[in-house]
Amino acid sequence: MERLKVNLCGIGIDNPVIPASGTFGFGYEFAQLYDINILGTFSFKGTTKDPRFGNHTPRIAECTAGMINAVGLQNPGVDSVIKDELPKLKEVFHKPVMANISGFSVDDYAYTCEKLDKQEQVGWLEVNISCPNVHGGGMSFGTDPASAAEVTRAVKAVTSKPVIIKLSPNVTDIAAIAKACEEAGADGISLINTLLGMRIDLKTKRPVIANKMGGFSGPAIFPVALRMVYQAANAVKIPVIGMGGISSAEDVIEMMLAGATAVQVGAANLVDPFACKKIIGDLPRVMDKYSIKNLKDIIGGALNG
Amino acid sequence: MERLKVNLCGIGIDNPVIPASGTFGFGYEFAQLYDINILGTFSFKGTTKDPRFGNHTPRIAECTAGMINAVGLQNPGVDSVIKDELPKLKEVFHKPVMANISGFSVDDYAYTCEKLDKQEQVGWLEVNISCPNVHGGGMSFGTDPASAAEVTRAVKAVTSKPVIIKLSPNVTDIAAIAKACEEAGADGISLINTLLGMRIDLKTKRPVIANKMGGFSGPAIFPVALRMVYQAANAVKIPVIGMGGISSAEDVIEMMLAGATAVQVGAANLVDPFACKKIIGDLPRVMDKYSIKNLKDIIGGALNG
Amino acid sequence: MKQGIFTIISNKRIARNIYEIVLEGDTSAITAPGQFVNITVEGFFLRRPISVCDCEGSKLTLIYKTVGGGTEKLSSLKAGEKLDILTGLGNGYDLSKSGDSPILIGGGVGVPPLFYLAKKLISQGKSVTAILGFNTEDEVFYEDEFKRAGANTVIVTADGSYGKKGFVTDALPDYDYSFFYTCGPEPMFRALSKAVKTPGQYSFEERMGCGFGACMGCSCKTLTGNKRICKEGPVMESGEIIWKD
Amino acid sequence: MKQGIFTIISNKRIARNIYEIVLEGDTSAITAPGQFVNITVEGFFLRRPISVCDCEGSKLTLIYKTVGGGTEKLSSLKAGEKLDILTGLGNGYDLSKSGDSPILIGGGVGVPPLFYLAKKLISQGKSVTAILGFNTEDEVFYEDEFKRAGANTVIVTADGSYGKKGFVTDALPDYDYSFFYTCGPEPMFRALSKAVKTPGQYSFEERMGCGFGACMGCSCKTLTGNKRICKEGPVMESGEIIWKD
Repeated sequence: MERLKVNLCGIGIDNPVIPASGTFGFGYEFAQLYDINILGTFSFKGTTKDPRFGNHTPRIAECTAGMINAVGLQNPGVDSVIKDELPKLKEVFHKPVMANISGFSVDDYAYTCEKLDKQEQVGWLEVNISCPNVHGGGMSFGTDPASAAEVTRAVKAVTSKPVIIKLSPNVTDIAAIAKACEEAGADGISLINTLLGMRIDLKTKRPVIANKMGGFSGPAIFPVALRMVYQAANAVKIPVIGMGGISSAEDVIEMMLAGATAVQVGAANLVDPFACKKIIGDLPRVMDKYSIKNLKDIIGGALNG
Repeated sequence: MERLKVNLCGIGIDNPVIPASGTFGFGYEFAQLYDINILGTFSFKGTTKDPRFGNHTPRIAECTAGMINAVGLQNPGVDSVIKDELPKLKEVFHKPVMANISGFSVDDYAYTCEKLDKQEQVGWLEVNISCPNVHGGGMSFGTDPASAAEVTRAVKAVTSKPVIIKLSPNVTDIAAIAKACEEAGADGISLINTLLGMRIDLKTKRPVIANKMGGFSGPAIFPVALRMVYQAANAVKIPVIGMGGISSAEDVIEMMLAGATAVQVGAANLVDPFACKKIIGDLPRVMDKYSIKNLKDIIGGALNG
Repeated sequence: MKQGIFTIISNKRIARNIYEIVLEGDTSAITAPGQFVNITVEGFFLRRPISVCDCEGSKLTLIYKTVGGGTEKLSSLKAGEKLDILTGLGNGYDLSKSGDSPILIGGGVGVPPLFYLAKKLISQGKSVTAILGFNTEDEVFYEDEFKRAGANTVIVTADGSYGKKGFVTDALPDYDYSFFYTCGPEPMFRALSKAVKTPGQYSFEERMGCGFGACMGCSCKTLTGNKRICKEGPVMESGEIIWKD
Repeated sequence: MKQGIFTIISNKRIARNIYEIVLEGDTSAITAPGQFVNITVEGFFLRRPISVCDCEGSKLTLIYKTVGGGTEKLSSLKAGEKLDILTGLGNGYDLSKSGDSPILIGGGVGVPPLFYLAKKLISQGKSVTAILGFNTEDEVFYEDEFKRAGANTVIVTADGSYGKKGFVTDALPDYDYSFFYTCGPEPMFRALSKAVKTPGQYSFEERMGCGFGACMGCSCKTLTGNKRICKEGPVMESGEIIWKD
């Protein structure tokens, strides 16, 4: 449907709805429920250089209008993703997929991105810089403009496909991080990753999740996500993918008005496996309600000036 | 009731429940509904050196499980607060009240705090450092440890009563700000102030509130507040007042387990004017349910070790 | 102000996107026409402020327009369901200023508070004229109710599909009046402020946080100082209003 | 897995903090005892996973314990109300391994999935023994149902207030069995793992995000690799489990 199409870093997608990494696995569970080729694309499970089991359980806590997860980047490692997951994915998904990459050193990121960049199924590389920098005192790459730029440059140096840097919202000045990534050569940015949150169990008097803190997502964080997307889109010229609590076609439109070229849907997939299908189906009706002819025309519609 | 009592910076309070500044005015509206002397204390409307009308309207936007406000520190100014508001308050509230102070320069803070410190009704000075520093490029004092410490020192130099610094959550490292305030002589800290949030009106395609962005509060932000209180309480030895989305006795207990000596209740007062009365009434029953004898015994119960 | 649990007696559509809900509960805090109530709608954080359309004994009648999720949810509620409502909010209209022949000027969803006002004024023996403006025929409501209450009732529609064609200001010159009371959209207010021949009272709308004066979310400047629309308002004197253009 | 809207037929308390809810809807995705469903409870973000206690035609029976706000809300729902439910989640027990005389060992709220399992095994002509352990008399439920289904049913309570005094492991030595199936708290599992004389299957619990394998929230390590309790589980083979101490 023409009116839903947008262009994401030089690649046209049928609609701006993209399941977020870590909520859609490698697509198979959802492919059993509906034809996932209706999606703009999807961002697959965060992949690292080596296999990871992740954190101890419990990894999940519930919150008002949201949840906290501390999965800890469980994944089979980049070689197994290329050898086992991508061939399986090819059978159910026939569009360019967004590869999501995590790392714990600049070299990790470069190593994993270089390998995934060579896979023809991969359309974009989404680089998650919210991970702790083991050579940098454990602070997340995403909380420091210089570290964020360093990762961006290292990845760009060894890849040919669009590189989208996924930003952490747990920062004082999101615009400064976004600018640093743009100046370092990023083709796009995506935000927000989860907010750092916590719950305590009143019965045990201890944190609910084994890792104590975790990533807070869901409709509760939407106003923070929208604000940061707006600030980032005001600061950079490259495309911005907006995410954080999106669970309806109305949310998609609001996020695009704030400056998003496309959006990612995360936690909503976990509580309603058909969430993305429903959102895509609802978009034309909601666009009509608000007199929107083409989605691409509203990108950044609420930005200054 | 003995089991609810806590000690806040050397002043004993009957219970840890404190209506947050900006949601309780100067107490009269609520004094018409119930005897506000049942409260631990309350933090009155943010007061500045000069009178302020605040921002244009609309100043309010609704969110999932919360709201955004951009009132802009409307208040009659410190002289009128002392001359008009405090005498009226004296008739309905007979406990030490928490004075809440905002400013736009270090001198502003010192000037306003010095005047309020002399009022015998005032028990604590709560200094809101989330305001833009007009001499510092407009960045909030609360986003930089050095600025936060500078305000703390300036206020401590001209006051005798306990000084509680109210921290902004819109920072990368809340523990660093908390430590800076403690080292600068703060007697306590309170957090979190509102998260910066935004909503866009799909009909007008413009931000809902005139000021574009505003302070996001309500149950939605509780997991972020709890996490930051936990991080701050781990970083400092001075008392911490926890706030952010508290709307039940269970929330009070969870926040105290995270390290709060007392709590503030904000947005909940606006949607249920009897919220604090209900929370105080519910506390003994909920304490029994979780086998808690005295509230003061659970402060920081979930902290490391 | 009082907080009370009200039971829905009826909740029905009476015009396009316009619903009338009748509730049973403690209305003792409602002291004047022009006051409003603030309703908790399950699943929404803020209450929905709605002006009082009628109040008799324990029976409270409200009219609201479905403008979003909250009012749509409200319109789906059935008789017998309960609502948490704050009542007796705001100052309300001052009946003592009406004179013998007050005129009531309402626009769209601003009409409801004028109905309660009309009943009160008529019960005091005043001769009441009501000019009620709507966009088009299928948005018109409460004409019969105003007439039955004894008000000289004039309906105007912008497109002329019902009653007199035009705006309330087109009908106004046809009448003499001792004082005016109005509620409606601000563009109507601005036009009215240039057309009226007497002092009067305007009832304003604003996005509210609490509705009872605590949050300062709905403040406005007036010639008599800063006012909270939810507390010192929503009704303002014609002489104190600062018109934004 | 299927998403379906189910209608509540009944929802009643059957023991202390234990409720039985009977639902009507499309159960075609439920293929084995030991599977679970995931229920949306209005006002709560995550679904509530509950194991299948019985399933006949379009009739689905679940038993749950009220442990927090979500299950308390669920227990307040009335016949006729609707629920959004994901059905057919998890692998379920493997009946082909039972042998002629399987033993079913349940602890507290771990008992329900064993009822559906018992019915299926009995319908295949197996001789089924069920040892059901509870803390105390007023927590005991479904004894008659197991007996009526034809299972040799033994109740044990920790305090001896009903049935045999002690734990399920105290009753176990009295019986011979070809295979075991169990569901209950992990301390019971650990004790059982040292007491059983045959291979068997354990059904595990964990806090889940999605319940259908997407979020990796409930992963665990086994001797046969990492597994998602919601997808490759909740049922695991005795031989593959790595016991944490």
